[in-house]
Amino acid sequence: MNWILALPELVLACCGMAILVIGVLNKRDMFQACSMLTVGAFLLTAVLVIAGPTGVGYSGMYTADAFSLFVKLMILAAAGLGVIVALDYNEHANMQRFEFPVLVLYAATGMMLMASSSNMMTMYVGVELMSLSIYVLAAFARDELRSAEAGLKYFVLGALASGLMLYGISLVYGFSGSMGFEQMAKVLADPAKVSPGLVVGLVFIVAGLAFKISAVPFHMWTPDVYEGAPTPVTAFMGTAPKVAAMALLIRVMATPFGHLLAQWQQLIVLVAIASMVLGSFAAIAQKNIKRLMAYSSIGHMGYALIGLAAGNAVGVRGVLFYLFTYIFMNAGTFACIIAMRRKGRYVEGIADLAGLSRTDPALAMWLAVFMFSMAGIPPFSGFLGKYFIFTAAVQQGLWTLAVIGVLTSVVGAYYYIRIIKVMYFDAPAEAFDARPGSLSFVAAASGLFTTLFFFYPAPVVAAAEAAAKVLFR
Amino acid sequence: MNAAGFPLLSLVTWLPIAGVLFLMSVRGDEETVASNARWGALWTSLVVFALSLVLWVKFNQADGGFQFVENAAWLPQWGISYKLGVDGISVLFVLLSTALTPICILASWDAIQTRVREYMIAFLILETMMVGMFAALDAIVFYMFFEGVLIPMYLIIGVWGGPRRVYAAIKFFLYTLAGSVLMLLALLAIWYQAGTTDLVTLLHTNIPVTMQSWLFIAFFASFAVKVPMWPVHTWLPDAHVEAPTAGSVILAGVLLKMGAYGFLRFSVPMLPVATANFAPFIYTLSVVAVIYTSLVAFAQTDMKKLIAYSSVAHMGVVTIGIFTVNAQGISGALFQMLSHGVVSAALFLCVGVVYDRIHSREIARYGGLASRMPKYAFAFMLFSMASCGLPGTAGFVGEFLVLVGAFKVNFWLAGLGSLGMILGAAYMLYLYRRVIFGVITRDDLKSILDLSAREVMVFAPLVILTMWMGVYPSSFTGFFDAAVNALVDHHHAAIASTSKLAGVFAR
Amino acid sequence: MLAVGLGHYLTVSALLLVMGIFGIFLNRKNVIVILMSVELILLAVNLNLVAFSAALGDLAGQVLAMFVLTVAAAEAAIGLAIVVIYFRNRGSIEVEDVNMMKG
Amino acid sequence: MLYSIAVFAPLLGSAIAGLFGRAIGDRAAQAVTIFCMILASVCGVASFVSLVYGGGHAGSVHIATWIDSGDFHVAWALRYDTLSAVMVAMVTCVATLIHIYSVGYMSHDNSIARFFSYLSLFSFAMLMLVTADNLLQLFFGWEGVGLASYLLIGFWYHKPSACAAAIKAFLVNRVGDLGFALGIALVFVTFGSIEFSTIFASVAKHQADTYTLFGTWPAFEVIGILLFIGAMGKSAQLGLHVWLPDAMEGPTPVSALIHAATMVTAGVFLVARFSPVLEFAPGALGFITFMGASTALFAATVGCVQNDIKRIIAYSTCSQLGYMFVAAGVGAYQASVFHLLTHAFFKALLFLSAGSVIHAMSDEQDIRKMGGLARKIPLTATVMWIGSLALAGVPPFAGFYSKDAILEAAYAAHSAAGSYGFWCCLIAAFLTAFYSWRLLILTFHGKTRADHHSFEHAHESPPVMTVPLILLAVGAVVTGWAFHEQVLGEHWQHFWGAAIFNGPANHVLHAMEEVPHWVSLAPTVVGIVGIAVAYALYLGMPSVPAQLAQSFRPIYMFLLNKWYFDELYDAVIVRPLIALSRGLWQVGDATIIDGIPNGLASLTSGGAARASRLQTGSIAVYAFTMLIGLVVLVSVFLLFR
Amino acid sequence: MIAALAFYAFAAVLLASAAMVVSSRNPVHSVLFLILAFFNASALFVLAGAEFLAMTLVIVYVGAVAVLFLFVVMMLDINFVQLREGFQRYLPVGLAVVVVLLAELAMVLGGWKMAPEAMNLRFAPIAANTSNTVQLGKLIYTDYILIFQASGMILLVAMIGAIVLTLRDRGLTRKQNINAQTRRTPADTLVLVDARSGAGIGELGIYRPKAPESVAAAHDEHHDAHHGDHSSAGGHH
Repeated sequence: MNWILALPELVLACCGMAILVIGVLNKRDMFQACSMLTVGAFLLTAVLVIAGPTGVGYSGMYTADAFSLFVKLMILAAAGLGVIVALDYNEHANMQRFEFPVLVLYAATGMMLMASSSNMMTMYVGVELMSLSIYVLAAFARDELRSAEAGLKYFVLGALASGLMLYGISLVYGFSGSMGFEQMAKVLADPAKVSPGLVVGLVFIVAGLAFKISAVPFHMWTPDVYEGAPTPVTAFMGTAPKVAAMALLIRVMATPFGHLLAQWQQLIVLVAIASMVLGSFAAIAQKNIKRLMAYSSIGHMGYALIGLAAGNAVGVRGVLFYLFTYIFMNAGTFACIIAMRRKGRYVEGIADLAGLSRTDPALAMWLAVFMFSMAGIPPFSGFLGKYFIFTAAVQQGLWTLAVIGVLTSVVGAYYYIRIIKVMYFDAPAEAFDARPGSLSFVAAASGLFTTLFFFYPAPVVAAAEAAAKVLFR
Repeated sequence: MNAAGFPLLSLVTWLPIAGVLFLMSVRGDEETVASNARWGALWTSLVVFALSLVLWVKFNQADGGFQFVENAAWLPQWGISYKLGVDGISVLFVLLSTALTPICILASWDAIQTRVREYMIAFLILETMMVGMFAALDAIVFYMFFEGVLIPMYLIIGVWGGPRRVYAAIKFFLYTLAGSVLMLLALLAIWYQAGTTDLVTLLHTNIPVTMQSWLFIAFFASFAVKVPMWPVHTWLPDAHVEAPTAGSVILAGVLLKMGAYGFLRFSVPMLPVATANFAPFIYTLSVVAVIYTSLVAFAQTDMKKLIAYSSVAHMGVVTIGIFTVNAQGISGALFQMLSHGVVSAALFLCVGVVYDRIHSREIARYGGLASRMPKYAFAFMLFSMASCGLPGTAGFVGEFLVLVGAFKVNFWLAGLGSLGMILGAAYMLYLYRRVIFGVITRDDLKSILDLSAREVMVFAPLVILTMWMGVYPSSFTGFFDAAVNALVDHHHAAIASTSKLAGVFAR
Repeated sequence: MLAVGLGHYLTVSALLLVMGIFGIFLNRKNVIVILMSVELILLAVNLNLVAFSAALGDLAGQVLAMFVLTVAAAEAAIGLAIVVIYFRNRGSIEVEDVNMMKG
Repeated sequence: MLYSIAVFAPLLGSAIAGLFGRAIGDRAAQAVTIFCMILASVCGVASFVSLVYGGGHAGSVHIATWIDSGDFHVAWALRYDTLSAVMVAMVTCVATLIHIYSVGYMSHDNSIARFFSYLSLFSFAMLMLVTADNLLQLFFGWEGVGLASYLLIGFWYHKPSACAAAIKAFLVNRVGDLGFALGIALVFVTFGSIEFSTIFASVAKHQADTYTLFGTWPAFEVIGILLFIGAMGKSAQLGLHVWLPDAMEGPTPVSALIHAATMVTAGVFLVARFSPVLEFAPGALGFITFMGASTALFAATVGCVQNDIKRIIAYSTCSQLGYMFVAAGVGAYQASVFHLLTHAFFKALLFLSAGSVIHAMSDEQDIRKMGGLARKIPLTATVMWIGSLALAGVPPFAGFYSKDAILEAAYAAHSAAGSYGFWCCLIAAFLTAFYSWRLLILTFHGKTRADHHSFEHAHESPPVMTVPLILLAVGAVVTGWAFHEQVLGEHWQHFWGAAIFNGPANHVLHAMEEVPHWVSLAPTVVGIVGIAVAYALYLGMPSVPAQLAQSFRPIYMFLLNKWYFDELYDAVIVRPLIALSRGLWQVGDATIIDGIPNGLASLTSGGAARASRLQTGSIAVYAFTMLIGLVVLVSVFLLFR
Repeated sequence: MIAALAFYAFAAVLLASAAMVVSSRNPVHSVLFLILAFFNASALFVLAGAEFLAMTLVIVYVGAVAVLFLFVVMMLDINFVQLREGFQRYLPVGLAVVVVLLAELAMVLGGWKMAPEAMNLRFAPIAANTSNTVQLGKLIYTDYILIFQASGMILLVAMIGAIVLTLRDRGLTRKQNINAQTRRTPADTLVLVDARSGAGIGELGIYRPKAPESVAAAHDEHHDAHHGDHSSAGGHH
């Protein structure tokens, strides 16, 4: 049993406990220190992830391969950014408790487990570890009704979703006789002999995971939770869990059910189309920027699903690449949103951004960069992401999907450029409070990445391709 | 490999970005920043222009292929590379872009008083995008520049535009985006088909006939909006009217050419069969564009809108020329694009001159300017005449060559397509009469000043170019003659081989 | 008829699942009841797992069922904590009252 | 070299006067332009003389390439043959005289430099037209004169009527130009070149070519018709003549230069220039004859009832142009060009005299308010008499020779079109004499109807105006008999060289000599009858015209309103187009075409509102959505597996 | 035979109590029916041969989860009998969904057969001669150690979560701050005033500690500012 394989997770979990102990035992306000320690733990884990061996361990429960490596790095990066953007916000919002980074850390641990899972059980436990942490995080501003409501909604629906997923797992287990991905793949090698029970189980599992990536029709929680949850939590929720859940979905679809492509492709296509359409249309009516980002994320997940629908290495490469660009855009955008503080109060209305280019040109510029990037306008990284996604669709002849995808991206572009319009064309509103360095750092770093990524995307594409190829040997 | 001996095109493309970085680094109070921004942008664009003149000098006119080619690995495993180069078709557009940018910056010298730095940055970025687009020899690089243009232009219209700027900017953005995303799919399909996005290779890739039609439609969606062709032209008048003068100049001068350039770069050479099949359709739309938009132009009450509509009509002539796929038609279209780039740009500058003074673009607001502004009247007259295709000016050569090219295809195509000669003269003269002729009735016009020295500097190169292009067009046609002939030969060879193939199948 | 096989267990489990789902539709009163419905669903899952485990002669199902129990307990704890703080803020946990954010 | 100087000197003058007029002042601008014009006319006459009498060789002067595109090559080049040389000499001479005249006529204007610049620009364009070596350069000159005439007609830009007239002139010309341009394109498609020498050399090769347009026709016929449409516009033939009378809004020297002597004859020149091709297009020639004859008659009838002194002469011009086309149409290009030459002199004379009258009458143009002016401005009256005599075809004035030749040629053609042309021209000759004398009598004779003040102040023009008048009068007297024999006689080929081509079947020049005697006499006779009738009506019984007008009111109104052409065009073309343009803008663009994106946008935002209404905020509804979605997916999966 | 009868009996009660859970109007009743359902389910587990799970279910669910539910339901003191107008609005949809789902599941589950290779791929075959508990124990500490640890983390997170969400340092609990008490001097707290007769204390500029209730109320906004130094003059919140 090669326990070294899971060293990153183990180390991270231990770090989490250590930080918890440090936080509890110190009388002083340990929020900042614990946050920094958490970021350090993420960095350490990232090093371990990169340096660690690959292989299958824990009796086939756990797989470390190029795919999990790529995904874990994304997760760690997203989680780290999530902790950093919270540094300032939590101080101002009365949430400066050391449990915050610890919960983020355990959520990240769960996500890493998801990324590495090669068994239904690992998958389930990973999902739950992640979900439970995030339920708590969503309700973290416990004295705010909106936060509590967000937590409640997310929790109730999340519990339902994981119940459904479990039912699916049980069906799949019963009909295939196994829970290991590799074993299942062997059982399911011949699509003609697959019983409908498996397929139904698969739908249930997809439903459970689709909930986590907020794909239509399991997206309903997203706007409310995005709006209600404390903004750094929203920032975190918008990136890391989506990456992890998407990665898990990909692995489940590709490894055990890889031979059933013809069967689930339609399913994913339907979900992708519905997500793209709803994501782009419903966002138009929004006035709250966090809600808008929620719909935007629904749409983005729809695009990412296009790559999955292609069902081959090219498609998965596209998804991974897309998610890679997405986490930085998203983190940057939320850094900008968190910077929207006026006279000590956080504001979230799109109208509050009016004339930002006059009052805070740098912030406006970065936000504009993220918006253009999300709209898929070159040369920003978001364009490259879309590019690799649509490549896969075109290659597989999924023309309907591709055409609907690009057209909804035009509709989507409308609400992105509307934000730019508000910032650049409208008369200035009152200026925001001074930005803390942490937010400037996240915004500028993500912004520079988004802007300059096109210069040298080759290593990331290569890594994504290597990751994708593992699943389609 | 590279006639210049150094990466000339990259330098021309990216130098404005260096200027942007300089402008961003300027610190100081608003006045200093503005003044630095103006001078910095002007010098950057002038240096870029001077560099681009190397292209003019060193370009080998006898060679129909690509020159000054640069190639750098970008995404090598996936057949995408950063490849730049120019052939006869694109070289002049690079020059047009680099020439118009300093003129625009000069034209905005006093007109733009708010957020000068941002404005200049937008223009320099725009220059990078334009030059890059014309120089790109890789489909994806092309697309990135093609789309990237939207960003600075959106801001230019939206921030420094007129009262309905928001509507216009968003309309402009969405219209062009909607078209070009479909092109992206087409590019991807071609990539998948050919395994590379290298344009030089793609030009000689045979694409299955059934696929050609679909690809053509996708490309058409993008380029037709950009050209713009009837009936997807309505973003143009709005964008023009609301954009600041220099924005209109670039819009008319370069951006509209991107669509036609795209047709020439992608649709015609890569999809010969579809080009032949869709040509009648394009002809129809173009002829409608010529007649329809000319008539609409006649009814306008806003000077900029009138000229904007005239642009649509002129671009209709261009699309006719391109799809005749014969030497005269395509040369004419290219020449018309260049001349329109100069002339319509100049006309928008003309509008800008009076707008800067009176702050109105209503035609009815003016009249009798000739007596106060003789220099202006002269320039305006020259450009109006060039616009309606008077021989000896830039506007004539292209229009006439297209007429000849179209005549080779069909009498009615030529006849109806050339109705613009009459209608164009009608609205331009009508405009000229109402603005320049007549008697001054309004008090503010009685003290209006003629062109300042700076404005003369803006107009002088355009006047010279207009005359030069009209009297000695060979110095321009020489650049693209070889490339056009190669293109036409390639097209006919492709059609011939396809029909031979069809003949085989028919038997 | 009387011999109890996998089918019987699956039927019971399916009915339990359906009741859980139906409970969500039926219940308009109280968020906690929804949580209870979810518990029913989890129970159905466990029943399924145990039944399959028996039928397949494989303990993996039972192991998973055990983890499900663990997770369900944790879930209940967090869920009820969230319900409590929601109640503190809102003064109600009626399903129809949980609608401050919408649109 | 001389030839090039003749062509380009006016351009130089124009550029100097135009660009530096303000800097150097009006006097200098006048001096420069006139100097350049004199230089040009000296060179022009010299090159004409050296070609025709000095044994010079026809050829062409290559200047530079112009357009190169595929197999389409055009160069800037000056063609040097008799036709061009004659025209150059005529144009430079007449233009020079008019420049000089303008010094006096425009002395009170405040933008003199601009005026002279325009005049010189016009001269240059006209010279480019007549010396063109290819159709495109001809088109350059063609459009150049169009531009110059536009500028000159609209010279007094503060007058709305002048602006309108200028635009009208340009646009109507453009209609013809479209035909011309299409013709050029067809020539290129047919011959593979638009250079005259190449075209004419390969006529035989392409004689059998056909072109399909409303049926299949010989290509030459289509070319002929298309080019003639261009000519119709420029030469104000019936249908496209409407701009010419309105063009009289320009200063009178302009009318003389452009609308009498030079520009309007460009169409005739074109037809003559293209004789090698047209000779093989009998249908097109018939059409030319027909249109020319109709115009001659039409314009003459209208001329009889007009009251504006310049308009009468303008209609007369129109009518005379018809004559020229009749001649060209029956194959007598020589006669046509000959009439062009003589007409240039006497019509310029008439216009300038009219200008002198107007000058004398302080810008009064209505002949009903004149009369008895012969006493006040005898010199003007005299030269105007000379001009009218020439116009009416009274021997031995210039018009007699050329007009006589045209009628003989028309008669001698023995074709239906020729006969039609002959009779129309004969009637027109009568009318011409009639309205010319109506004009003379009402202006110079009888009792004055002018108000006392302006009559008393009427004065003879200064020498700078009268000298050109006298010189032109001399021309109007002598050109006829001086050139008659060389141009039309037995040895016409000696004069014309290869510049004009008569087909092997074309014997009209020979046949002209053998027409019945009455045919030769007829124009003179009807001319004299016309003069007599005019005398009788306007000097003898001045009340009769009014009574006639009263009793034949419909006909009178019909004529007075120029056959209602303007109204017709206004109702059939201009108004509908304006309405259409409004409609297309407001309905087509703003409502329908923009309606689609705007509608899509509102649909989208409606959809957006609906989509976000789905988000009720209720946890239960969210759960339902999930469950329903799940069931739907399962069903879809099971059904379509 | 007896096993079959027992199965039917337990299954019937299970389903009936489940139905009561969702249909009962009183949440307390629901919880109680839930407990009943758990008991019956654990009986079914025993019948299926999963003794350990059956016990765990009773201990964990009945002993902890259900009681927790009960506790919360009663603690939150909700007006149970209140019924909303039209609360059955979604019933038809719910019924349709449920019926369709049931039909589909029936169709699917009826077709169960052992997957062909399943026997060879069994991960942890049930051994005939070892007890269920021992087998499970061996499994979770060996093959499933990672997941076992991870579920431990889940419980940790649940603990942290429950604490972080609900534990609050209310102003009402007063801790002894010895340091503060010993450093206290009369000058800090004692003010000597000459009281005019008939004047209220407010008029004299004297203030005194607020009542504890108001401290608690203010605490909700500023609970972090409360340092328990209640002996100094209050009211600074």
